[in-house]
Amino acid sequence: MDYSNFIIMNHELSLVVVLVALLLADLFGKNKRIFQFFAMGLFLVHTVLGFTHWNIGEASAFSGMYVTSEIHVLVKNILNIGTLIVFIFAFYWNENKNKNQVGEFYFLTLSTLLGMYFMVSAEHFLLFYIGLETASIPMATLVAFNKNKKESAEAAAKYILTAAFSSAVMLFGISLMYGACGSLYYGDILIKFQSTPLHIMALIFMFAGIGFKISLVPFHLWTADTYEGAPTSVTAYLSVISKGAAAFALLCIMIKAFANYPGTWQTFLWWIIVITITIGNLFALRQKNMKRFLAFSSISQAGYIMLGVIAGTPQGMAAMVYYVFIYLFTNLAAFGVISAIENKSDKLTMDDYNGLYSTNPKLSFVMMLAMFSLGGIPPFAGFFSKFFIFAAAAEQGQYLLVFIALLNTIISLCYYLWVVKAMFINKSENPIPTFNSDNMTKIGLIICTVAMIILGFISPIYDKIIAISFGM
Amino acid sequence: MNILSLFVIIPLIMMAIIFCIDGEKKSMIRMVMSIGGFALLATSAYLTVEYLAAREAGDMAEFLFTDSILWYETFNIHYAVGVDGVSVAMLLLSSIVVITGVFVSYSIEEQTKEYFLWFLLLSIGVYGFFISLDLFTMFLFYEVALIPMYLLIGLWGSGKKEYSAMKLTLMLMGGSAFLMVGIFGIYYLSVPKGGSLTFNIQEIAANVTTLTEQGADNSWQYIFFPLTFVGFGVLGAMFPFHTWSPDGHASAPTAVSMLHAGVLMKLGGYGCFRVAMYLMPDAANDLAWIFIVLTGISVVYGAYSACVQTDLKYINAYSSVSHCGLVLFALLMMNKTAMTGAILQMVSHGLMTALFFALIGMIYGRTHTRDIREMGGLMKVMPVLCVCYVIAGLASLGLPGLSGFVAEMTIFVGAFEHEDMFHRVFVILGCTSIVITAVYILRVVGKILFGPIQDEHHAALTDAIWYEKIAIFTLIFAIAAIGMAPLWLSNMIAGGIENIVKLF
Amino acid sequence: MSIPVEYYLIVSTLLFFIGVYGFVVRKNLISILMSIELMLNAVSINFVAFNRFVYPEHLEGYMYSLFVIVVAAAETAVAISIIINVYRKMKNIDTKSINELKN
Amino acid sequence: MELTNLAPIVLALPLLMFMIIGLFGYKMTPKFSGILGTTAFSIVTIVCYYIALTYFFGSGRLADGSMAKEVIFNFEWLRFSENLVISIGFLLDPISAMMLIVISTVSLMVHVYSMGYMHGEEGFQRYYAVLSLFSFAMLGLVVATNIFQMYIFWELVGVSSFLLISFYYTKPSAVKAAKKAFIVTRFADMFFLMGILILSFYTQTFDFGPLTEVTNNHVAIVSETMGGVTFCGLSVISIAVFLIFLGGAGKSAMFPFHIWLPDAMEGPTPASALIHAATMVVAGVYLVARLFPIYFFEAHDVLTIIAYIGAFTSLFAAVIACTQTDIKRVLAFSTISQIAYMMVALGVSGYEGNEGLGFTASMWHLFTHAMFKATLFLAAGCVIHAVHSNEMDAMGNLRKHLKITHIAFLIACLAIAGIPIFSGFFSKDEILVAAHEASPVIYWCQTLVAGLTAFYMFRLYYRIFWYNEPDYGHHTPHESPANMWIPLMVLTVYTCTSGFFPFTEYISPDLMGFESHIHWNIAIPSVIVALIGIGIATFMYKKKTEYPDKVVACIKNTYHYAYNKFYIDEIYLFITHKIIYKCICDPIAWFDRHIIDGFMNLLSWITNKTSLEIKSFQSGNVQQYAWVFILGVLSIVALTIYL
Amino acid sequence: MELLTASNIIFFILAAAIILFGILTVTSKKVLRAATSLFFVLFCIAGLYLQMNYQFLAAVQLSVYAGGIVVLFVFAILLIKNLGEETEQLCGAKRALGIITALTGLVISLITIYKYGFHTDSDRCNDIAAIIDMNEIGQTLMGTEKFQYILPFEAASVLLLACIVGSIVIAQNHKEEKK
Repeated sequence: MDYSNFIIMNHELSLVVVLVALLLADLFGKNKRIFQFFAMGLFLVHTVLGFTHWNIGEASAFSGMYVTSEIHVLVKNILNIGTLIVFIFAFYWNENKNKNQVGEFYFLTLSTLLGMYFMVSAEHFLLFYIGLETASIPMATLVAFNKNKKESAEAAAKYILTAAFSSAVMLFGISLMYGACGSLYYGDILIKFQSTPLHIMALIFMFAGIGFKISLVPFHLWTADTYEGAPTSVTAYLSVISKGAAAFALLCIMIKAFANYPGTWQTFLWWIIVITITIGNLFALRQKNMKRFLAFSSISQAGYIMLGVIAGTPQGMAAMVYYVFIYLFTNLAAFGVISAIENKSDKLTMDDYNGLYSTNPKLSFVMMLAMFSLGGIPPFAGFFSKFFIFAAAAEQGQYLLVFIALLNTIISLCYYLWVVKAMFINKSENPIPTFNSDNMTKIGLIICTVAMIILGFISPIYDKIIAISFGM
Repeated sequence: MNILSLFVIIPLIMMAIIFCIDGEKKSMIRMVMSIGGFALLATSAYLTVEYLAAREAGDMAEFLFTDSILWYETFNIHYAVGVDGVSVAMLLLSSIVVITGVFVSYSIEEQTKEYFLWFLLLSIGVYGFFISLDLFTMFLFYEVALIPMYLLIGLWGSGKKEYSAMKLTLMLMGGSAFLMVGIFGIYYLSVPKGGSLTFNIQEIAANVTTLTEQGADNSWQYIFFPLTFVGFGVLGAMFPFHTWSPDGHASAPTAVSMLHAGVLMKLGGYGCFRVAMYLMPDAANDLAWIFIVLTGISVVYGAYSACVQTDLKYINAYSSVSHCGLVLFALLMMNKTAMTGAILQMVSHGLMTALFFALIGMIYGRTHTRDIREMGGLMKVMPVLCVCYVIAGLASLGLPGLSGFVAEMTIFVGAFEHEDMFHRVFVILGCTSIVITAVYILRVVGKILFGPIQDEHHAALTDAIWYEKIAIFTLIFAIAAIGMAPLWLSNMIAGGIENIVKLF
Repeated sequence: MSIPVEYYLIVSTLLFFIGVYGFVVRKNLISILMSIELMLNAVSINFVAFNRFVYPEHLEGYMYSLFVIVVAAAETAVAISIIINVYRKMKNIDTKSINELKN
Repeated sequence: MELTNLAPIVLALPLLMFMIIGLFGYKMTPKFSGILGTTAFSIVTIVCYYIALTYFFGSGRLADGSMAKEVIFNFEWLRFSENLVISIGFLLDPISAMMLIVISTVSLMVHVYSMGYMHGEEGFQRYYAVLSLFSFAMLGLVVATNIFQMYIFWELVGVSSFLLISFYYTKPSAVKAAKKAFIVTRFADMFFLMGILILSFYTQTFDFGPLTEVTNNHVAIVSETMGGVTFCGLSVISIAVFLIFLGGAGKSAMFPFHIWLPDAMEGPTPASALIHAATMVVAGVYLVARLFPIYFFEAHDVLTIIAYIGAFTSLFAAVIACTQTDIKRVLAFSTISQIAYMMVALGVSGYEGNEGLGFTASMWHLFTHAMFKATLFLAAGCVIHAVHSNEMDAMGNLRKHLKITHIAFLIACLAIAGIPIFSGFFSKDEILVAAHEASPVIYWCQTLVAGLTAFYMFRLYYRIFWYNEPDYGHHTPHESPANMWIPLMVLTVYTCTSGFFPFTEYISPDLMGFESHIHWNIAIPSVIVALIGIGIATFMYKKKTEYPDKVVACIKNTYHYAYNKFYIDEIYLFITHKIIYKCICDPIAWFDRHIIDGFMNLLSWITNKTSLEIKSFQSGNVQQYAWVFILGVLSIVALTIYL
Repeated sequence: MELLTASNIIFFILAAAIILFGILTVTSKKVLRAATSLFFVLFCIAGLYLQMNYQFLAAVQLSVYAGGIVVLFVFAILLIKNLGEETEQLCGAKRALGIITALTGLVISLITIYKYGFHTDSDRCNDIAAIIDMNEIGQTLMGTEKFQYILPFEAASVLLLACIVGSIVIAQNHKEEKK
């Protein structure tokens, strides 16, 4: 028994320290504002520290149950950055509408983040399962945080029930996998896995559970309802951080455990990607509620993310991580604007956004950038990420898939442009009045905007990611 | 610094300046735009002169003024620029259209600042596309040029602008979906044994040649050539992917129509030529007939459709379909003369369609109608505009001494040089379009410019004002200059074409 | 001759799909939650049976089912608190009452 | 002076004038612009005369007695490929030299005349600008060194014709006529272009030099490259040159492209005189003459067709001319008929020596016709100027009021009728001789046309200058000012004298020239026929009689058809409006909006509809979610494993 | 082939009970009755574990599930007014769909499992399985070697803590609102 194994879990340990500190601070601190600054400062320190963990390099602990490498560190750092931005956007909401549960908000969010760390770093299905559950069960309570609204409770109920259901399904898959392979270490499965029906069935059941987290069709149905009902900050967190972590974990599993038989899973993943993108887009077309709209948009984005998985190459992994990285800023910018508006005026539907440009030009501008970036319009960062992920898929000869995905971007562009149209072109009798966002929101929006504009041009980021990626 | 980068940097600087100016100071914004526009024009003129001088001095490199900065190492993406005769011609065209577009846009009063910002973004896309030698940056600029159209039409347009803007954007994006797959195909499959992946057009072309020499399988070309060609063809208004064009042009504000029909549609032709045909010559050779049929239909079909339209902009849009069809048609003939003609036609059509849209915009601004049935006898009321309209019309129907003739004749003669009977029969069919063109041009001229004044309200209208005059006279000057002394331009373009023709 | 492992698997699979059936048809949230418990138990049986009869060298399935039990407990706790929350808001826990968010 | 230095002036000066007057005309007074244009053009005229005369009487005659073909200058204008180059150049040979004289003379006279005729018209400067443009284009056309240069200027004359016809652009009929003229000729030009394309594809040259180079009774370059090539069973050479002829037919208003010319009379009369009588309309004849060796040696069948088309057109137009009441239309049909005469002459011509008589006659008639038809038009212009109407009914007994005009008109009428000593007699005689040798049918046809010509011209003459005087009201017609009648007189002088010039010695297809003399066996019958025609006209129209009505009553149907120009216009209208517009354009436009565009809209509709239809998929029921979930899993399993 | 040994008979009885009570859990009209059935299911499963010599697991199953979770359910049912007495009327179509889905899944899964054919060496298994003791369980749970699970164990603690906090927040929620 060598407990020094814990030492290499830098991220996890430092996050645990943050968690404990927050628990204590929440216990003794009275002033919520100071507490928030403390929490964010602490988390900022954690985030910054995260960047110093590069030097660990490739290492595995607990006899191969936990693994870390530069790409894992990077992914965790990306998750940290995302979470930090979510906190920034949540500041105002916490201060005014969530006064009584500020400490819990931070604690629960960070514990789900810890779960995601485990998910990402797991090399064993048990740890993966625990991580997944840590990332989803407390999330259900976060979804229910909005105490004034029925929708919040409903969303939470739907979320927890489907989450439990999906985890049961996944477990069933894992159990069969255990039965078929005799071990649940990824490395062992890689050796034992064969293309027998049982193996494949186990794989699919297990895949469904992760697909639920990434909200792939047909495991996506909870997404829109939960996103709509949850507090906007939580929605943002769900749509970016949780999804990104799960996607990366899935890719790791596929590469590490099932790389010997890629044909078995690429076939069904191909179809899942196609229907995910298409269904996501078709539903997004009809949405009027901005959060719900972004929910469906994020479903179709999940389909694009999966292109990196289906490629399964280092290129695919790099493209996927990069995609998530860009997607984080983009989607958070959109949610930032939405929550800024929701906080000030409680308006959430697209029609309310009519004429927004005339009253709140800056917010509209950010929103427009976010929409363009989501739609993959250059020169914004979304274009680059989309291009690279398509390139990764095309490299594996998935031209048809790329083509279908690209045709779908037409539909997606259509609804992204509708938002732009609402803000810029449509006229409104009573537009949302001009208001000043709080400073934290401003900071968050500025970060996101700058990121959206310049990230694509900074090529070292991608080159660095590809250098540390691995694949089949 | 490379002179070519100026074409992107100047508009960027202009954007930055305008971004900082208060939106209410419209005259200042306009001044910045004019100065910047002239700077661009001067740069392209200087570039042309330098280019010709370099060629004169015997510089036989395929592209001149090349520069390459590594950008994404992983994909071997470079910011690679360079021009040959064709790109120089297109840059010159763009500069002329941009500066005239600026002057035409002087009358924009609503959200001037935003308008010009989008306008500049559009021109960055256009310029960037023409200077790029790297497929990635090319595609990037291509898409940069597409999206501002949505807002420019949606916000400053007229008529059913929202529908048109959406249709235009989505259809062009559809085109770029085809295109992107094509680019990936080219990128991954053009590598010979032992070669490395590259986005650089020149290198890809060399790779493809090597592949052919190695006797490698070239079946990939037969999949990705059509994709790429259709992708660019959508923007080039190729039948049956042209329907965004009438609605889009009709709804767009004047300067945007100008820039779009004048330059942006040329991206399609240029791309077909530079990407699809240059990089996949085998497939181009074998599959050209399919597209010859389609573009041949475009040519005649557009012309016939234009004959019965009643909206001025629709007429011009369909005429653009016909003329741009001719561009692609000539490109597919794949000999030097025809391709030179195609590029000449791009330049010529760019100029005259810009002129047309400018004039239509000005007339519309005065009469508030574009329905030709509601106008008549405007020649008496606004002689300058109307004379210019006649000149534009004459250029469009290919009057010698104006650019249209040079282009069309080069196309017809060149295309007819094709040794295959099938192609020549299509050329003969294409020739018929010159009559139909005359029919619809004269129909408009006769209806709205000549004859008695239809609406007495129109009698009190004023003629062109100074900035409008600058715009239209510049364009007419360019049209006439090319029409009267075409040799230098034709030679310059032919020099660029030669490198490609030898691949077929 | 002891029972073949397949027999255990039949039991667990049956139980699992009984749970699925229950999830899909039951009308109130608590019953649904109970169905989930059935599914999780089915999974546990799987793990244990595999461990016991196929791979007895290590206690992997054994441990896994132990953790499943733990997580199930936590999950149930949270789920029940959420259901109670729903009940407080909607005054009943019928599945029809959580049908506001749709389309 | 060296011709190389002078020749550019011929093209440059009119172009310059066009630009100056066109661009800055609105700042000039009308008078100044008129004088400027006229002065400039007089210089051009002098240069043209100088060039032509030096050519004919000096440098042009080579040592072996043939006429030279000189290329004065030739610069590359546009290069298509290694071989195919458009040059702008100046070719001096007998026919182009002759055309220089015709064009410069008539054009100068029209310049001068217009100063009076167009006085006070709005757009006076515009008129002069376009006149300069036309002169430039026409001169460029005749001196073309290659077929593409010819095509370029061909188009330019077309457009200046358009601009002049639509000079009174507020008049709908003028606009309509201009459109018609332009589109019809454009339609024909398309064939011309196709012809050029075919010809150049095989011969790889545009240059007239090789294209008209005759060796061993063959145009070598053509027969070598195109000989034996067929398309759909027809010789490609024939197709090509026939297409080129169609281009010429369009400009020269041959049947069935003649319809635009009568309508073109909506333009100002001096413009009609210049463009639609003397110069532009003979471009087609000139074109055929230019390529005569190819027609003769390589596509003789086409030449025969040309002859028959010419014969038919001349008869057809002459018949119509007898019935028209608008004096300019009568003249227009007469022009058609006379140009057709020239075509006939070319069609029946041989090549070497005396056999080339038809060619010579054609050119000769071109010359004389230009002069007397210009005279007729200018005189008609004076008449119209005096009575402010084109209709015969508004005229009568004008010989009292317009004495000079009367004389000029009479002389021109005699000339066109082919009465000896006037120029028309000589040229027409030669044509009939040539026709006689070629084919009796054509000969008799042409003789008949000669009679008809005499008849309708004198009908016109009598209706204007004799007949009964209508009520002129308080507005008594009076003679035109000097700047109108002086040009008239000058042209009359040409009309009288140009018959005595020994054309045959200078102009012949083989450039050698030959002696000619009047063939009285042909001349006398034709003169008699002409005299009969004049006699009938005198009988019927000298005074108001009931004979015309009686004749009309006799041949009511025929008259009716002829009066309505045999409904050719209506047929065209039917084809364009009912067939092209209604059956092609409208369906295409409909197809575009509803099928192509509809398809795109359908796509979006389907997308929208699907999205609406699958809405219920997201029912909000958590159990359904689970159901879909497990079903999804199971179907993936089933599909992956068992399919 | 002696299937009908005593332990096998016990297995069959337990299996039958599990299935029977499982069905009752999802079909009984009263929730409280369903909870009771659930309890029996869990109980029987614990019996299965016992039969496999996994006494500790059986104990945990009984204490956590039967002792904890089922009690939680009962509390919840009682907390919610009238729920205990409420009877469910199931929609026929929905039930049919449920049955069809469940049966399809069952068939697919069972076929797949049966096709695989697990190779079991029962003697060896019995030998190894017989010697499990608490010490080994503790080692497995707290060790860092392969097939030892300290990390999930620690991670689970975070999960439990978070769940506790979360449940409390949600449960508290309403009260504070009322104030």
